[in-house]
Amino acid sequence: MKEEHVEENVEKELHDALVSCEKCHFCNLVCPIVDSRVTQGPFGINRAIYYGLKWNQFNDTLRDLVYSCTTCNKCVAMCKKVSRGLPLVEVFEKARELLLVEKAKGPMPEQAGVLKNMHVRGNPWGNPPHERTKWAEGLDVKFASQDNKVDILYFVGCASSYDAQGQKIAKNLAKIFKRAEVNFGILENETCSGHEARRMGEIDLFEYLSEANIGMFEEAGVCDIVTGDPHGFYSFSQEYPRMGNELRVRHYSQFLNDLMDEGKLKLSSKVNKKVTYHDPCYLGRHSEVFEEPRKLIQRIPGVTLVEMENSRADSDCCGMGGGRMWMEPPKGLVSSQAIAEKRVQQALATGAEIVLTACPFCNITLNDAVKSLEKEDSITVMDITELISMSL
Amino acid sequence: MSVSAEQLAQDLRGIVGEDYVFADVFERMVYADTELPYDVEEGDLPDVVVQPADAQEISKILKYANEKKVPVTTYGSGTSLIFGTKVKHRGISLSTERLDYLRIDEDHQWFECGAGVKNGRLIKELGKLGYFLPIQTQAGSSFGGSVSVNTLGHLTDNVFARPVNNILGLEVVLPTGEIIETGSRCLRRAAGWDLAHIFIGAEGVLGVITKVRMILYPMPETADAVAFFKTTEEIGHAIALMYKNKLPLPMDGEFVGEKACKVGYEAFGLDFPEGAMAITRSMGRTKEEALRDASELVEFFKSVGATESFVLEDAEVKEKVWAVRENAMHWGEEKGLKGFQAIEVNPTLPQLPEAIAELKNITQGRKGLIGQTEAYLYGHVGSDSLHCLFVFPYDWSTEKMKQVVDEIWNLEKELQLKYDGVGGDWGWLPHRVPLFREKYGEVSYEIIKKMKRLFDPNNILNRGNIEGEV
Amino acid sequence: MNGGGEGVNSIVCMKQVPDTESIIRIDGEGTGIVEEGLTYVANPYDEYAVEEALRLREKFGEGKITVVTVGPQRAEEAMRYFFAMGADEGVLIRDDEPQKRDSLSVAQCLAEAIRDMEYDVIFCGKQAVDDDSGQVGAMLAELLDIPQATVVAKLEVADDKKSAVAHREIEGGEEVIEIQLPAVITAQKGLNEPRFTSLREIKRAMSKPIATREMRVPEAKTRVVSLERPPERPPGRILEGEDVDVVGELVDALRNEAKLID
Amino acid sequence: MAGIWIFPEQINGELKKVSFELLSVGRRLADKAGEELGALLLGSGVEMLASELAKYGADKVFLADSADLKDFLTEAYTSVICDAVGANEPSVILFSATTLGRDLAPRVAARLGTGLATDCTELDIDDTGRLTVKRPLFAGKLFANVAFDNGKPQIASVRPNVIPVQEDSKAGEVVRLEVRIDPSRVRTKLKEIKKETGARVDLTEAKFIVSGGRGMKGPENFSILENLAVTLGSEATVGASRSAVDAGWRPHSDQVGQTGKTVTPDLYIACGISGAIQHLAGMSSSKYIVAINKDPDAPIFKKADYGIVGDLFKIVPLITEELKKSGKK
Repeated sequence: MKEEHVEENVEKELHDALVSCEKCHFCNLVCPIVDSRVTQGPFGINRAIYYGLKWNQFNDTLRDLVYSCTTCNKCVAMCKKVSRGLPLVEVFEKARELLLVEKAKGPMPEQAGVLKNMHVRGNPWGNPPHERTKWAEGLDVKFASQDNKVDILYFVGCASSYDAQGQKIAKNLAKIFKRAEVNFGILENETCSGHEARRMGEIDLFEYLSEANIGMFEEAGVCDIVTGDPHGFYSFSQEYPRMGNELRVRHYSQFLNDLMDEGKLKLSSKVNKKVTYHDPCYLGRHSEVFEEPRKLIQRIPGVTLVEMENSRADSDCCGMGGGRMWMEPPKGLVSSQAIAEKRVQQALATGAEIVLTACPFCNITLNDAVKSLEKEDSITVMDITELISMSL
Repeated sequence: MSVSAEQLAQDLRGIVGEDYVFADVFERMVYADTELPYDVEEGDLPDVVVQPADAQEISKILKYANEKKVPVTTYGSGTSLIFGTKVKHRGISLSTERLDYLRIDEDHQWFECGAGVKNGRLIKELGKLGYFLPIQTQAGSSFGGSVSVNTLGHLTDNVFARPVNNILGLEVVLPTGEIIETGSRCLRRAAGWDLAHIFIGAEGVLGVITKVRMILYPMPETADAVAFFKTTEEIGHAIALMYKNKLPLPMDGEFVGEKACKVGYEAFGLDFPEGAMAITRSMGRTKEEALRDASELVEFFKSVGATESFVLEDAEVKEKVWAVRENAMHWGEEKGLKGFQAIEVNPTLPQLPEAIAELKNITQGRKGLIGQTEAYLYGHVGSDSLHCLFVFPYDWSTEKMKQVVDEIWNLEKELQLKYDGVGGDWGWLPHRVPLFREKYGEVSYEIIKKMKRLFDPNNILNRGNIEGEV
Repeated sequence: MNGGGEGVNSIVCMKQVPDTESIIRIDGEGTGIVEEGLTYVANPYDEYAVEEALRLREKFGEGKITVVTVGPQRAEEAMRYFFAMGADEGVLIRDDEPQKRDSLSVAQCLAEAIRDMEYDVIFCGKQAVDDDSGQVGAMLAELLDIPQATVVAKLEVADDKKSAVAHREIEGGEEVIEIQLPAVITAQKGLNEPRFTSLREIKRAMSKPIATREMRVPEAKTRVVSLERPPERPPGRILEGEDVDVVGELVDALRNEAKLID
Repeated sequence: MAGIWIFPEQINGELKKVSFELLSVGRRLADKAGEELGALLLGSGVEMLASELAKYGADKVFLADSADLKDFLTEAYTSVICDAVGANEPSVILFSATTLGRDLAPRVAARLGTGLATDCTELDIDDTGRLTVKRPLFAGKLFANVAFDNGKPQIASVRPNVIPVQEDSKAGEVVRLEVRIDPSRVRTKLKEIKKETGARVDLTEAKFIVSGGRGMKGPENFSILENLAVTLGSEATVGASRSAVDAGWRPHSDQVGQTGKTVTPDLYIACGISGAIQHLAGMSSSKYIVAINKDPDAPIFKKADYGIVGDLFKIVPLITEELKKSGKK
């Protein structure tokens, strides 16, 4: 009985937000997944949810639409109505939750295995949990614990733990921390932040993983966390329960600036490069960390930073957020690669040699897009940490 | 209709391919849902949505539709405020969204684009090259739709000509499937017959506009000014005088009524004088020219009773002032009420103050459901369009909402007749057909119907619009 | 024993196994593996089995799905997962020393528990991914004296539930057989795509009943004398070049080292 | 009671390669234990195979030749085998760990109430006739040495392709068995055998996969992968990476990776695939991985057992040629 009550509440909350849609279509104007059909963007998605609830009809088309959003959050600023009740992106996430938990309609078929991997192995790719810290072998990185207290807990995240490109971020950060003589460590049994599970609507898995991580934070006695993963950063700072005031969470772009302000980190070598910066959605629009990464980049001697046509709050998505990394766009919906290619085109237009980002997901997808556009000779995708380590 | 919905979808797939025919209920619903305050019902949905790639495919679809007697409703972006794109007789919803071709040709000094291009994209792409789109509807509207209703949006008629005057040529698919082209590629528009004039403003009932060629306007420099008056009526007076006194007309002249100003100032923390607000945007070839015009307007407003007026030079204040205007239609909804942007009145200049006075308190003491609503007045006073947003509770039944919409439209008709208006932003079809008939008489209405029969003997295209069905 | 009636009753045999990405350590005695630190899951092939039972029930509209397992108490967890997918009840044949069993003794336990139940089909995975034996399904069929179809990639049960057509995977092709029911079907990958199960469903499934049966487990006929690790795979060999010699070296390695080609 | 038995498999009147492997291992065990090697041959019109079985080491051929044994039907075969075992009491029976052997051996073992070890890679016997075998567990991460404690016969199935075949001519005396099958005990019927010749084997079931990525440069170039797959035989097929599918070069059904298919072939040949984590998630359980890529830093090389850094457009056709040269695949 109690559970039914919860379901009714979610449905009511969704209805109450969506009934106010003025159908102005402004949301669609900025949406990365709109190609040539009004249905594709937040307008179509929100209407589908509204009428799905009203007609009590939940089919695969509805599911495909609801799961097609990259949760980039760009539409929210455009929406004067629905987002007043519940930001559009949260509407979509709630709808996913409803589909997955109550209607047996979610997630997308390809995401099922991903969620299971997160549950059983603590990472979306299903890589062995015991290989999570393999990247740190030989780097003299310690495991944080009560006996091995650290000042800074470096939360690595799944992509930086397992992905070849992502590991570069972890290795470079470890190197930078060492250079700045930061007493840092990682969790021996770190697990997925759960951020993407929540995006896919698997709220209980998110809670399960967040409890696991919080438990480990507490056990290791850490109160200061730095991460290179904007998705984890967002979840820790805005979604994790019980984090409260006891834990301070910073993205490395904030932390490294702090280190420089304190004079602990100095960049000496000149890196004569023209670069542009891609704002990751969860660091930028979702967490409003726009300036620190830019400040950090500009502190690298020799670097010239130019902006893309759309930047900061107007930045465009790389296409892989919101669980899109783990699904194929269903027929008739825009592919993530097409979204990433658009973004790379913007970067190319600046004439920069390097497009910098501060998120392992963006890193993967933009890199793929550079390759698919065959522009490897014109532009390179890099995490900010890579450029910094060049300048050490 | 001599064909089942399944067969219809199947046949259309044969024309446009598998990927561009949509029969799922959620796809059809999105194409049927309009800005009307009440929800669509399953019976209002088209049987199928089709997205042709070009005029050739549209031609095939229309020939097929004539053969099978299937109604076709065109869809550009679905933002029509008089509900021309609303599907009245099921059948096919024909979307022009894939007609997204755009060519900006600086050598020829025109641009050419597909009907499905959104005005927002046009404004951006033209802007990159230093050109200006002389149509300011909402950014999500399709260019084809704007051209078919020949609208300027909120731009001032006396400053920018109507689209029909700026268009060099069209590609049109007739309801019976023939494809024609009009106009030229030179900058001179034809004197005498130009078939483009038949389709621009025909609101989609005589043919499907698929491509438009329009002259390039250099991007003007602009300067904005704001003026505060004790009442909205005073703004009406001022605007009438502005014309009479041969002041430099602003390209855009907006106003916000007292009620919307009050909440707006509060929301944005603006310490402005009580009353109503007029905002103008002057343009010039240079910034100085624009500023000179704006300053002239400021002086003028002060001379005709503005409690305060100044050029908006502070970027932050300017942003907030425009935000008050943009949000004028949202304040009611903030209180948890549904908003319906439903009235457009275009009074003659001498009647402007009177019309404003009447609209300001339009719901007060009124019988019927309108009396239970609340109205917010705002509009483009420079271009002579007064709008009212009516707000009422979300939980009104569909029936009740339909009734209030009816009442509001009847009211609009009365007001338009009284003040001699024409619906200059939005057009006529379908819901202003009664206004048209009363204003111009049955002979005029019959001309339109005859033209329709001539072009569309089977009444395939946008059926129900001329008939006034909503 | 045939279920009869309108619906279709299925039994799904399940084994709880260590997740395939776990580190497997040999225990001190050298004959078993260290259980501590392992993550246990339902045997992946058994997921195809339960999914097929669920789809069969969806086809017939009703019926009971009973999960049977031989194992220690922790096997309940995997059973809950199947409950969350839609199975109705479970029988846990309690065995606290699972590593001492061989397939025959497990099949004998299952047969004893299942013998008196009502069923139209018994579904098993084609093998468990821990011991990789792949024997239990066929043994169970024999012990219950019913026919078997193993490594089934596609199954169509006749409307009268008296027979089924099973597509079995064989070397270089597919064998299609008709089989009388009741029968044992062992599931191959590709039989279906198991449905997603949310954590909420797993919580909700906590209330479904599990009957625990104590049983004397028959003695094993085979015994693990010792476990050993295979020799380390040599590290990857990276060649460079585009000529016949380089390619020859690769083909030679595939043939003689990896023994992948004849 | 005596004898090491093997169960040879034949198809269309020809012995399968695994049968010779069984003969070779059986011969060795028989010699060591000082017992006879018997081949238990079932089928219809298969008598002429007896001489070949003898040539590879069978002392005796127990022949059950009957029209009822034309098709392999588990219950019919089980019943004939168990009758023969009852009459002759062999101490060991060896099957091949083929789909047929994996289907049949456990049923026979259960009927005889005896133990079975499947998929053995090494087999030995002591002079008391006790069989010990080595068999893989946990997908080959461990091997178990297994002893048969009680119960006779001791039954094992032998993994194909691990036993070298040796000729060892023996008498091959044919012992005819009476075939008595109770038709009511045979509750399956063979309807059809579909060969995967025209239609390609499914990716998830393929033994060999030749896969192409962005490095293929265009859809037309996949023909060189097709050629290699054809040369590898009927159990080979062609796959693609997400990039190749996104580019529209291959259908989504060909996609290997996390959002495509998870595959576990014996051999995965990655051509022009860099090895994105998404791709690795779908194929890293392949037994052997071969990578061909012009970029020596491509992550795929970290996972590869064999790699060639170079131009795949030159290398892949050469592999095909090299395989063709050596006769069959």
